[in-house]
Amino acid sequence: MAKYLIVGNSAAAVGAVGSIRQVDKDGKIVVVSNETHSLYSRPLITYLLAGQVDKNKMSYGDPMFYRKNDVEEILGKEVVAVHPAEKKVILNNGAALPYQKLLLATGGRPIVPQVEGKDLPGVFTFTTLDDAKKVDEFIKKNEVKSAVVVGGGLIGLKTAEALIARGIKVTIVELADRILSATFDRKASEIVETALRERGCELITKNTVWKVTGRGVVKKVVLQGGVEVDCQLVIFAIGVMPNTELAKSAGIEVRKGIPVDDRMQTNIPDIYAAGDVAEAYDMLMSTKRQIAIWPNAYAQGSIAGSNMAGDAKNYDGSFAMNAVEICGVPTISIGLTDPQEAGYEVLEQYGKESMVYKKIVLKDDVIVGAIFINKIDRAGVFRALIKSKTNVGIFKADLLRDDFGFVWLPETFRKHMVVGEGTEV
Amino acid sequence: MRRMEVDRGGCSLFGMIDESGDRFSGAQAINAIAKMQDRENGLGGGFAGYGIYPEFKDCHAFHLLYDNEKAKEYTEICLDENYSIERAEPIPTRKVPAIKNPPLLWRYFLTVKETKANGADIGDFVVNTVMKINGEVDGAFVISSGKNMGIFKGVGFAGEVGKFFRLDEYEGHAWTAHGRFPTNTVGWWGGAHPFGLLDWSVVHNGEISSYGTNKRYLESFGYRCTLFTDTEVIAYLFDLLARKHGFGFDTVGRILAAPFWDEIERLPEKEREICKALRMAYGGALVNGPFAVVVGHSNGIVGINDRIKLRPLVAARKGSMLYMSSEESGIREVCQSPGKVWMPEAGEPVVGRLEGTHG
Amino acid sequence: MKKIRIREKYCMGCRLCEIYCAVQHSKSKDLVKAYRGEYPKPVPRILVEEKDYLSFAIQCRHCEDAPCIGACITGAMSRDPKSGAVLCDENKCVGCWMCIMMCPFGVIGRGKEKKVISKCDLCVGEKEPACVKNCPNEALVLEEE
Amino acid sequence: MVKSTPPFGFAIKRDDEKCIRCQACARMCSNDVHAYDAEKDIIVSDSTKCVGCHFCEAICPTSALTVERTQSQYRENFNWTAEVINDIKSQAGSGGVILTGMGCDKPYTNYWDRIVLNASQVTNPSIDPLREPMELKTFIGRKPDRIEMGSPEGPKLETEIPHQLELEAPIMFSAMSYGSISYNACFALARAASDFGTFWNTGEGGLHRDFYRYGPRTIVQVASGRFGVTREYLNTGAAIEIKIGQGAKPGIGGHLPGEKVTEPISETRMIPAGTDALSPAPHHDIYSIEDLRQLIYALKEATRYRKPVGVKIAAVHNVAPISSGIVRAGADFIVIDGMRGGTGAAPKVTRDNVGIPIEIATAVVDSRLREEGIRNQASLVVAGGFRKSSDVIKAIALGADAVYVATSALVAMGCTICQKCYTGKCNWGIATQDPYLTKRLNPEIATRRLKNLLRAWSLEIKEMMGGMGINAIESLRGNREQLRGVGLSEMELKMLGIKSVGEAW
Repeated sequence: MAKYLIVGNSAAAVGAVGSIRQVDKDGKIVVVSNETHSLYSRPLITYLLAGQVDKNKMSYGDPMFYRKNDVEEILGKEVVAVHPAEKKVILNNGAALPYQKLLLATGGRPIVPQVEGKDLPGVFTFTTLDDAKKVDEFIKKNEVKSAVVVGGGLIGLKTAEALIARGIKVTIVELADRILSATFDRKASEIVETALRERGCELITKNTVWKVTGRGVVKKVVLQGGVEVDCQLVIFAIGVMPNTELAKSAGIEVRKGIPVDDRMQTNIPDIYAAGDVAEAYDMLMSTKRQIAIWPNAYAQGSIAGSNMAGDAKNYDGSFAMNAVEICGVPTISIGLTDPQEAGYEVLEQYGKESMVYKKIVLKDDVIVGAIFINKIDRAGVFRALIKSKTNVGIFKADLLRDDFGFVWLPETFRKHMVVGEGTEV
Repeated sequence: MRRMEVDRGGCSLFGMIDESGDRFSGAQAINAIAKMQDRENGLGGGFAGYGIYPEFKDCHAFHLLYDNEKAKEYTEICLDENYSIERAEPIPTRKVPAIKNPPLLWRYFLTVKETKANGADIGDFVVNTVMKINGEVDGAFVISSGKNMGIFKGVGFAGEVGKFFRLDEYEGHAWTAHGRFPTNTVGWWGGAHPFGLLDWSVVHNGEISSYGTNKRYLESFGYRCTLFTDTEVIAYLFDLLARKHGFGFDTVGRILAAPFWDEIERLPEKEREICKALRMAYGGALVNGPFAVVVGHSNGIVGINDRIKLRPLVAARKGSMLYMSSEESGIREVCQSPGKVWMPEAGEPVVGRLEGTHG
Repeated sequence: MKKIRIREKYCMGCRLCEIYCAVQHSKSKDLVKAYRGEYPKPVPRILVEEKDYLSFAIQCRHCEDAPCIGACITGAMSRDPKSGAVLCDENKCVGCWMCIMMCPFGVIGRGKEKKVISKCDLCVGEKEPACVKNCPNEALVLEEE
Repeated sequence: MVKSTPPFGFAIKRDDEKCIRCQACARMCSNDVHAYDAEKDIIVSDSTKCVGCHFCEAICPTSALTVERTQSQYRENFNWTAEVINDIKSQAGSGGVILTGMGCDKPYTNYWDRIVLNASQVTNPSIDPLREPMELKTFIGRKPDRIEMGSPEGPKLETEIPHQLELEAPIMFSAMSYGSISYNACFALARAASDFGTFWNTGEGGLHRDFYRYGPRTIVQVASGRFGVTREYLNTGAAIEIKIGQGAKPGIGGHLPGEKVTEPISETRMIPAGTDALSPAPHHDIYSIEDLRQLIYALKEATRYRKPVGVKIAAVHNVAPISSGIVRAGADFIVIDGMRGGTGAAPKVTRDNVGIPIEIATAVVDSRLREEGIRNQASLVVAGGFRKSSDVIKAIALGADAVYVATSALVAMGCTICQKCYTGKCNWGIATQDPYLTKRLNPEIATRRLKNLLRAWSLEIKEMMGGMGINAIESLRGNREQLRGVGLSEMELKMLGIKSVGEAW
């Protein structure tokens, strides 16, 4: 019998395994994945497609991670039911797996718009290793010259970047009036857009796909309004929806995702949820919601794992943020980057030549958001300031300095930050 | 007369006392010291005998060396002025071939004129006389100035010096003896051992590296070190510490051969406080460097070693007899089966005390 | 584990720690060669912050609960079981910069040709980290925690 | 006319092959000698600003820098030396007194270098300090001439021993005020003295609150400015030293410029921050020896006779009789500071021309006190330019109880004796209050180095003592027989009370 059963095999699972093993060296851990691949790094698929990472190097960290941690992986199997009362799950082959603690880390799946031609060969989503392999094969087989990426979010842009790296002419179609509109402000979007265009990428905003056409294979994409874009490949990257069906069928409370408490437990005892499927506390929004990024998934998995193993730990919440490099432009965005309401103060710095952009959003002298483009090196300090809700009033004027760092922070904050880490301040 | 004398190097020393006060012949001391002749080189030897002048026991017996009659004349004027001279006579000697060119040797039995002492300490008064003669009268040198005791010394091997002075004909209750091996001096009679002042006599083997310190320390108490010898310094230190400051020999030992600070730290509190105070106040009297001394005085004899025992000293006891010697051979020569033979610890005084006396 | 303790009251702002750190991680490991001969110039993994007369060097704290490890999408960032140091496998790092975003000390930077991250590795293998060894004022000391 | 300013004293050589443009020199130099020229990617050095402290040399990671004396020279002239010419030019420009720091640097005879020590050969054994105990313990304070005990062998100590300072070696740290040197420098001195078992001295700067815990190892000074003197201060120290004079500037007071009177210094000295701290040349309540006696006893009263009270004077011509007077006035120890003693700031003309060397002063004072039979009444501490253990051992053999070192201590902490203490820009973080500079002196390192120095000198003293066959420092004290003069006139030998080389005992 599995003491710990984890459904899903990505960041949250890894985080959970790590923290379970910190407390419980022997308790049996079983990971069930509907994919056939052993643990791998899902974000690496765009790098794989771009040819920047070898297919043999897709494993997450140490390939022996599970073996070293004595984890049993059940691959290619779907969990079809959870029976909380009997504390067991049923696999799609009918097998029942009893558990003591269950972690639902089922993640999400890409949304495919219900448009004509969505099932044509050459139309893909791009979130799994299998997706990457299929796209790769398709490109090779059909000598793809041009592609349309639908969606100007992070997945879309990283996929577009990978395709560009393969020498494919890419057109990005984005419904909003700019790319990365969810995390960036207009200026930041523009900088990235410029970089994409410099690499020959075409951007079509305020539009979306009406239909995909082609005889037996994709030939072109027709946008709303009739604009046609010739292509041999279409990737849909317009968003991801959480895989909550299993939870729902088991009687677990489900909203958009699965709400969890600060120990990552669902409303049913001994069943935990973490990662993209979970709705955990957002410090900035003061509400529970999904924040589908790797660091959160890992952190939540880790908290869930600790609690599952009996080491009570609280999740102190997170907030939206992301780090990504697109076409040579490193970017980091944290928190509320572009609030539209009144009551926010914005500090900005922009170098036309350097294309360095720094933006800090404050509310009542507390930083609530920040954007860094092209110069990102000490962005983490700002994330820490946001998280700690430090009042930056007295050193607000220094925040935009090139050499801004710890030394500008009040001594008490430095002390607080470095307690236990060997810094005498 | 050469006054700058250094007695460095190996020597032999010897001392014996009958604590019961019975007197015995100086021949024993002669034999004992002669036994250790290979520790000396013939450049000086000498003896101190205690209890040898019972008929003049209340007089200061001055033994003088004169280079010439003139020195004698001046000295006698000086003595006459301050003392009543009970008797003045040449010191009896016999011809010994090895002893050459002796100076004029005279002895005087003196009583201080009370008018001169004028209530001052008699000891200090006598010391002043000795200092004055030795310091100011050219060609005269007082080698002995105590009561009922005498120092006999000269250039030659100790045994021969003893014979020369006919010491086999004297009887005393205590004797000390010394054979010299000076390393850088021509022989001078006054420079031989024992060195004496009042009742004190010192025979010494060693070289004290603290000489400069000790000398200047003594000078600040009014002593004048005219001989530039370690022995003189030790004699004055005994005089200062035992006579003037009234310390017992154990305490004198703790000053001259002070225990190390870490030893002091380990002592019980009261004793520690005393030792610490002694070292603080008498640091200038710490005698540093290799030495073994035998000090004679009216109440007995004391032998003592330096604080890390760099020179030999053996002691033995039989009945009321106490012996101390550079080598055991000296003791065995005069006492074939001693009851107890031991090597005193560094700085541990060996005290022979005349019965019925303190000190 | 042994960690580098920063004592800002003794940091005089000479920045030699940066110099020695960069050289320690250069090809030649020789001061003059590294600075005068190597291109791109070696980059330090330690940073001296200065403000008026206050200064201190700061480098990876090798946090007990290191957020960079969990943030790493490739698993390149991990804790070395032997030394306890948080180390990045440059062969695995793809330069996503998640760790830079997560590091509260801001001590992870973009390294070699800006492709992978660069951070303090406590000079594993050396007796003492180069910054500690060469700090002229012992403002950086290696101490068992 | 062409502005006639003195030419600079140093030339900075930079080996461009080695310079890696790290700019450590440019960042560090408090005199702004080095600057990075980004346009040309070179570091340029303005030698005219260089004071020759060699800090840049020490910090340069590739040893690309050398500070040399300038090659620019006037026509050779034994009378009109470069120093003379430059001083005149400087004064013609400023119209003022030339200030300088540290001790006299003029080539008066250094008698330590003309005195040699003895060693044992054959007739007495030398002692191996690695095998045998070798004692340096020293007590500073009034000693009784004799000890009284109940009975001749009685166990009871009847003589009261006045309070003493107990030193593990006859070396103490001389007075340097908090103000003239930095907090960290004071801290290091205090801690090193405490750890080692000797004493440090507050100088006239008072005692910072943080250092009260080192009180048992502190000599607190009472100087003419009376800075920071309170009953608590007096009672916190282990001993009190009345400062009458200083070897570097006999007859001159002190002056700490207002910019150095920072908040903590103002608190410690009990004067308003930013105001000049002026120590008058004389104590205005001491115009005679009787007045001094009153102050000595006032201080003893204030400390209930529990602290030795000493008096420090500069070595001047009349030093011996003055010392005798001081001892008779009740001082428990007397400090003589010779003309090579250091200072944070003094008129150059005074520093280089007033006073006498400490060697002679030590000898004549010790002799005088012995002649008068009052040597036991007070300890003799001598100061002023002790450079090495052999200087110390020679001073002890001349008659000193202990020596004070300050310049050597500063050198141990980094000082290169550039003599610019008075500028307050000490690159080594010692003679400065600039927080940017003071943090360069890590007191832990400085403490360690000071202790090392004391240890090293102690070991050397033990080696030399062992060579002489002496295993306790008291047997060396005043033991002038162990000294011989080389190349000294008969009069000098007489003053020193030592024999010439070649003379046996």
